[in-house]
Amino acid sequence: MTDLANVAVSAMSQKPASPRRRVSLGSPIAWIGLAVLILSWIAAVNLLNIPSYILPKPEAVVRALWSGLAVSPASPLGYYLPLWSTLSNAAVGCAIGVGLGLVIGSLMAEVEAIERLVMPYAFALQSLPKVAIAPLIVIWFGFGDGSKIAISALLSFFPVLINSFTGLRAVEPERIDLMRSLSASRLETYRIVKLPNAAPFIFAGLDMAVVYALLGAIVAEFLGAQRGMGVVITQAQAVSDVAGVFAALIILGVLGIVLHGIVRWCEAKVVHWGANRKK
Amino acid sequence: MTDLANVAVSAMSQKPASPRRRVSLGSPIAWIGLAVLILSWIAAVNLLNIPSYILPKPEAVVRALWSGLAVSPASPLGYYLPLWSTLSNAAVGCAIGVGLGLVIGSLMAEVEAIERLVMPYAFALQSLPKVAIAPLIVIWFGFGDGSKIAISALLSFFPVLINSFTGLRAVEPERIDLMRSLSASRLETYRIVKLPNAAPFIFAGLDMAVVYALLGAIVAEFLGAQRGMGVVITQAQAVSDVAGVFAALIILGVLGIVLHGIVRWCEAKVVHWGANRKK
Amino acid sequence: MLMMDVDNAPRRATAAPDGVLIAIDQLSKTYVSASGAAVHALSRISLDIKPGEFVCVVGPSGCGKSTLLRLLAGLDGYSDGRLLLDGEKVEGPSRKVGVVFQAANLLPWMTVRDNVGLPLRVGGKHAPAGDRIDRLLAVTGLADFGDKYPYELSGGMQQRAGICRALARDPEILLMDEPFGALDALTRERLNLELQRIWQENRKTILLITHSISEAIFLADRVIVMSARPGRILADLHVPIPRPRTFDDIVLHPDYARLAKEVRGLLNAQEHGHD
Amino acid sequence: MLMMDVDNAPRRATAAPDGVLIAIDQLSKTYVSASGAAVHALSRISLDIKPGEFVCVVGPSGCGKSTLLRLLAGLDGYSDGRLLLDGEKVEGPSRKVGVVFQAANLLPWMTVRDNVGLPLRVGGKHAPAGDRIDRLLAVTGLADFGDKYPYELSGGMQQRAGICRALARDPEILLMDEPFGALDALTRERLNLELQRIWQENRKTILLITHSISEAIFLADRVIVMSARPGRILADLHVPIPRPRTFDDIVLHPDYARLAKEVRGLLNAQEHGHD
Amino acid sequence: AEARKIRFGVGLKALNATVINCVIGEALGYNAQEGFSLDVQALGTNANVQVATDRGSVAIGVGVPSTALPLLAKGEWGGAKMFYQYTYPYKWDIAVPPGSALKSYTDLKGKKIGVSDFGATEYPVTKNVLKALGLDPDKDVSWVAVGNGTPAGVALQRGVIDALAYFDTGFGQIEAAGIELSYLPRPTTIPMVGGQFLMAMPATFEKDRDLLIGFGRSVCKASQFLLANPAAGAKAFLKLYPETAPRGASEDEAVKAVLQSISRRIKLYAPPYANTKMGAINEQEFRTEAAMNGLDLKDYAALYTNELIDKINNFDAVKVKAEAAAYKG
Ligand SMILES: Nc1ncnc2c1ncn2[C@@H]1O[C@H](COP(=O)(O)OP(=O)(O)OP(=O)(O)O)[C@@H](O)[C@H]1O
Ligand SMILES: Nc1ncnc2c1ncn2[C@@H]1O[C@H](COP(=O)(O)OP(=O)(O)OP(=O)(O)O)[C@@H](O)[C@H]1O
Ligand SMILES: [Mg+2]
Ligand SMILES: [Mg+2]
Repeated sequence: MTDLANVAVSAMSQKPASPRRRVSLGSPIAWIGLAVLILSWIAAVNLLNIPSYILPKPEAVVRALWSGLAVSPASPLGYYLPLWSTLSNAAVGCAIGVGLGLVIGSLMAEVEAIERLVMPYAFALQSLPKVAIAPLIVIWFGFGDGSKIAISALLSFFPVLINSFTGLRAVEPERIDLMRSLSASRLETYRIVKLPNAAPFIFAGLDMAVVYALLGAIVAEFLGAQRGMGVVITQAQAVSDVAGVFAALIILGVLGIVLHGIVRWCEAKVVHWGANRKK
Repeated sequence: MTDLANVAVSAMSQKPASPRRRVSLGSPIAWIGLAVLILSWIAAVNLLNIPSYILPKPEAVVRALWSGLAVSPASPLGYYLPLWSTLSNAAVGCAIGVGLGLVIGSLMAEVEAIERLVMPYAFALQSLPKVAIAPLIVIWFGFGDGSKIAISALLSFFPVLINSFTGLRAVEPERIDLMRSLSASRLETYRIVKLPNAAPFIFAGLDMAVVYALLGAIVAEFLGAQRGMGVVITQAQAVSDVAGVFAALIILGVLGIVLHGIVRWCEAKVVHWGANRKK
Repeated sequence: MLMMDVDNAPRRATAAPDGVLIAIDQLSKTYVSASGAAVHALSRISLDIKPGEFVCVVGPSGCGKSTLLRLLAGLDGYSDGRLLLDGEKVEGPSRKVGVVFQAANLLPWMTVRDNVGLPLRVGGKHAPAGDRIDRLLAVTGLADFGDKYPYELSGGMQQRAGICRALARDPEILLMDEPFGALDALTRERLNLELQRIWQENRKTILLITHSISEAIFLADRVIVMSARPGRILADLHVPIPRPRTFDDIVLHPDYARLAKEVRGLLNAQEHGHD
Repeated sequence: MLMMDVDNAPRRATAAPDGVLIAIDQLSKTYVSASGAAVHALSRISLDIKPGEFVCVVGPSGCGKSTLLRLLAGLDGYSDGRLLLDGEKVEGPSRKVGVVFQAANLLPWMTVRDNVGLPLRVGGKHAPAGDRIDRLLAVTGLADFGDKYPYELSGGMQQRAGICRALARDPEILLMDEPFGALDALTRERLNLELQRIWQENRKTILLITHSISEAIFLADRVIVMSARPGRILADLHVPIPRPRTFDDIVLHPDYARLAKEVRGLLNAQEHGHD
Repeated sequence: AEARKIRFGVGLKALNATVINCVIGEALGYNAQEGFSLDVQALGTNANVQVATDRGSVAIGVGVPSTALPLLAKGEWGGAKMFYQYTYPYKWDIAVPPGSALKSYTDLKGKKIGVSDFGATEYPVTKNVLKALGLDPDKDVSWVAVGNGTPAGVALQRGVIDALAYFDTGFGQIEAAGIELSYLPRPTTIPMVGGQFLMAMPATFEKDRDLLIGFGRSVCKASQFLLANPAAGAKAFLKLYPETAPRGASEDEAVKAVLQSISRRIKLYAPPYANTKMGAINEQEFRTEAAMNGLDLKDYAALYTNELIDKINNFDAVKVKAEAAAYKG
């Protein structure tokens, strides 16, 4: 009984906390997790004798990070120029992918014929390894930023498509009946009922999409590029600079967390009723 | 008024159709789409003069397909052995990734501390290009199927994690109140209310996961493998056999559609109340 | 859920019988349940409603009252029979009709005021509402709650907001499914009076489902008594009590007791068949 | 939504006053609305309920009745005051309590029978139910609907299923939030009688919220009349009418008219303050 | 006047020292002397370079027979002509862990041999070599794809494979990571395939012949420079592309890292044939490779020309070597 009451009390105290939760990123527990991670890294390198060409020493990685961060933003050695290049491609790609995903997902949810027409191809397209279709992408979008943006868009498109489709279909029929009884147009029903209703799931798709857009830009750079974080990694690999690879990976990881934070922040602004709705 | 009535009538007729919709794949409209696709392919090759080392002629691809399909299943020339190898790795990886995604997503949805602890790292991990962490994966999981399975699992993990987390959190508070008023344990509330409620969104995650698992297995094969569809593609690329590459891509695309169909079929079985619920 | 059979005959082919706004003719509705079994919700219902009439429907729970209302609202297709609204076959929701649903059905992402004003923002052009919304909120005791979100309201307050929403557009025909069920007696009486006032002022056609026999007699020109499933019409009783009616007067009217007893008797008979 | 202040005093420190099952002492509840404004839902309510008592609560819509019930059920934390159940501070839901919510709240993925049987499958070990579920379904007229899904039921049938669910576990204390609101008069009367029978047979403690003054008087040992928001207790009226009561008898009892008039008067006064 | 920018396409994912002799002409002033400046484009794959060259996206591209010959065989050759060979065969070797019992190629019978992947050229080439030695490459040995770079070295270290058949810069990468290798002595008969070439479209030959000669000469000078003083070449390379150095490395460490990755490659800048000018193309390489891949080709004239070689070599090589010896950076 005591246990149960405790669980119940903690369940109660969970609710008021939720509006805050979504925006906070620097929670202490995450930092503790980081500390554990770094400590086990150090332990792995030193105790398990993992050779540094597999898992470099933390200090070497810190040095590598420092060499790329503690320079002028315009330095060719810095991470800033490649980051900017990768991020700007990823941002454009993400915008296109998310936009297309939302539009096509909405059309699929609204019109069954479109679902039948598009859905199989969306799945077929996503099943193709980007590396293998790179030549085609390069032909269509050029060797420059175009193909990076295209791959970024292609990767971020899919989760938004699936989640917006699923979310838009999962509206309570009563709400649709309400709009129908008001002779609302399809667009009105979509805008006023379906879209807000699907918002949490569209945001979940967006959450994945930003990460995949970043990944898409990097993957595209691996297929051949002049600049970008993918180039930084490839170049470090070419001289077996494992610490350099790790430094770049850490930057990408942090970037992923930051992008996730931005999406959650936007979600908290938009889905304001979701955090504390009760009835 | 006539328009409106028509829309309304078609909206009405939409509902009864829905239980059927989810399982059917061979809808005529998809076949029409396919025909349009193939025609524009032929037109592109012939009219736009896209060289065949980028976009091969359909007949060459058909020939390549035939050469891989019209053989004994045990033939080293056939697609069957590599397909089996890729699919079995992808299946194991998908099972692991989906399982982990569901378990960790559930833990995150249930316990806020776990969310705070895990969420940033999940995003950081997903932001890392698999190609760049391949050496580490290979070191940990070996040169055989292990690392293929690992990458497959890593890719399929993420959408299930995010969607199960989101879906489990999006339960109507009234239903939680009901379970609380019955002094139900967390596990009971999870099993009886949250999981069924999140099912459509977990299935959407699963839908992405199967495709990503396939993709993961292929990508892993690109990084070094003895057999599999990735090897088929690499070998075809090596001898500039673009038709062969396309044949393999078509098989992967069809596979993606089939996997999607399987997931939707399972969903229709499990989420039986979703298709025709009305109140 | 069978489809209604949509024929392509011209719309005005079936002219409205003189002075009939809603013509229900041998209307049936059969649901196919998840297990495949057929549930006969309505069986060959016939009923004509004239413009400006106030009709109340009573009947045991599950007898098909909500189903009838959904068919009239054009939200579901019927299985058999004919259903004309203003001489036109009902094939979907019409702008002329406002609906109060059995559940309040407010949108959680909008404030109460936005929820109530929703009918004025969708479904084509509308006459400007002026302070209509505010007046409705005031009448239903929600004046202070316009800027709150639905989850901040009590069950009864949500139901009242739902009523405001249905009245916002001032529709020609008002279909109400147990609108006052979740309200306390006094609020209920006040809203009954308000509804009577609205109806007398601009003579809407109202079909109201209720479980309260006294409410039905107080409000209605005609009380329709339905049988247990499959729903049929047991009686169509005229209420000859003059308007405006008040709760204090009506109980004294000789017809009141007679009608109440008759309705109660009909329902009671049902009840026994039902058990 | 303020947190209740959880102190670490030992559980039995505040012994139950003799023969009091639910002790409500200066209980207050303040909601913080989305806009940040405070809504005082309950203000310093004090009330003791003895084991086996049948208490009905009436009050204007939005006065805090559901809030009180949620606090008693341990579903929400209170802002101030004390709340003891069987001598123990209420800090969360208890196995002893069954709740009927204002909305039916059935799980759409389960059949009606599974929904009704839910309390017997969760929350620890339970005595075997035998044909209890079937009996409950029969009494509420849902015998034929056990294998249907909630969306296949009418609004009233859903509400009845919700009542069955609350009775399934045979809890010591039953909290009911307008359980009969969506029912027709006859079903309502039948369920009132059934509830009285259940209560008389095994003397549960029942707290029932209702909008019907006659229902309150018919069922209750004590009728609690609440004021408009912030909810306070206006009157705590003893109903001395002997049991078992029937609807035909009770209207003839001299106390009935007196009590009804008194409650109506109290609520009426409220009503005017409210407008 | 501004030197004109020339786009040069290479088949790398990202620029690195593998193409050092093609690019350091920029740092050493050779490009300026010829009146152009270089814009190097890492296009990812040789197939991409082929496309970019055919389409005129780059003026000059890197051509390789493994891409070119199948296209020629299918009659789809886009018309580009190779005019300078900047890397000569033979760049493949077989490495074993230090102290391995395997001492020669013929010891490999019954062993597991690693290659990067089954699409990479070391696979057919090594098979061919083994065949020439009397082994059946399909039955007597088994093949394992172990990926690029460090993982391949780890596979060898862990005994996943007994020997690693790999390429020059790949070995450089593995060694740079600190994994020791020992190499089996090359057999006498190795197929002379795998050269790398500069190519341009016929239109460029007509309109911009001097550019092609100038670029060829710059590459030729740089090759001589690197052969004379690899460390100086690495320094020049790092001056152009400081970001290709290991992160946080000192200049010496950086030079060492660059050299480690390309020291085996630099040796291939000089023709392995007697009496051959730098860059001259030997048609026999094409024939060998075509035969290896079972391509039936008669006429290779469409693929290459040696007509610019004399002009390209028209410079004072001794002076370049002296410059290299004296290079300070
Ligand atoms: N979650 C909430 N946030 C803010 N205010 C709330 C919340 N829940 C209820 N309220 C407010 O508290 C007051 C009491 O609500 P409650 O639901 O207890 O009323 P009630 O007496 O049950 O009314 P009804 O008879 O209409 O169901 C109302 O004014 C309501 O607006
Ligand atoms: N979607 C559906 N599928 C199957 N059966 C249904 C469906 N909707 C309603 N029914 C059945 O039709 C009958 C009539 O339902 P309806 O909702 O019209 O009743 P009602 O008269 O409004 O009852 P209440 O007063 O309880 O609201 C009921 O027996 C119900 O079980
Ligand atoms: Mg109903
Ligand atoms: Mg309430």
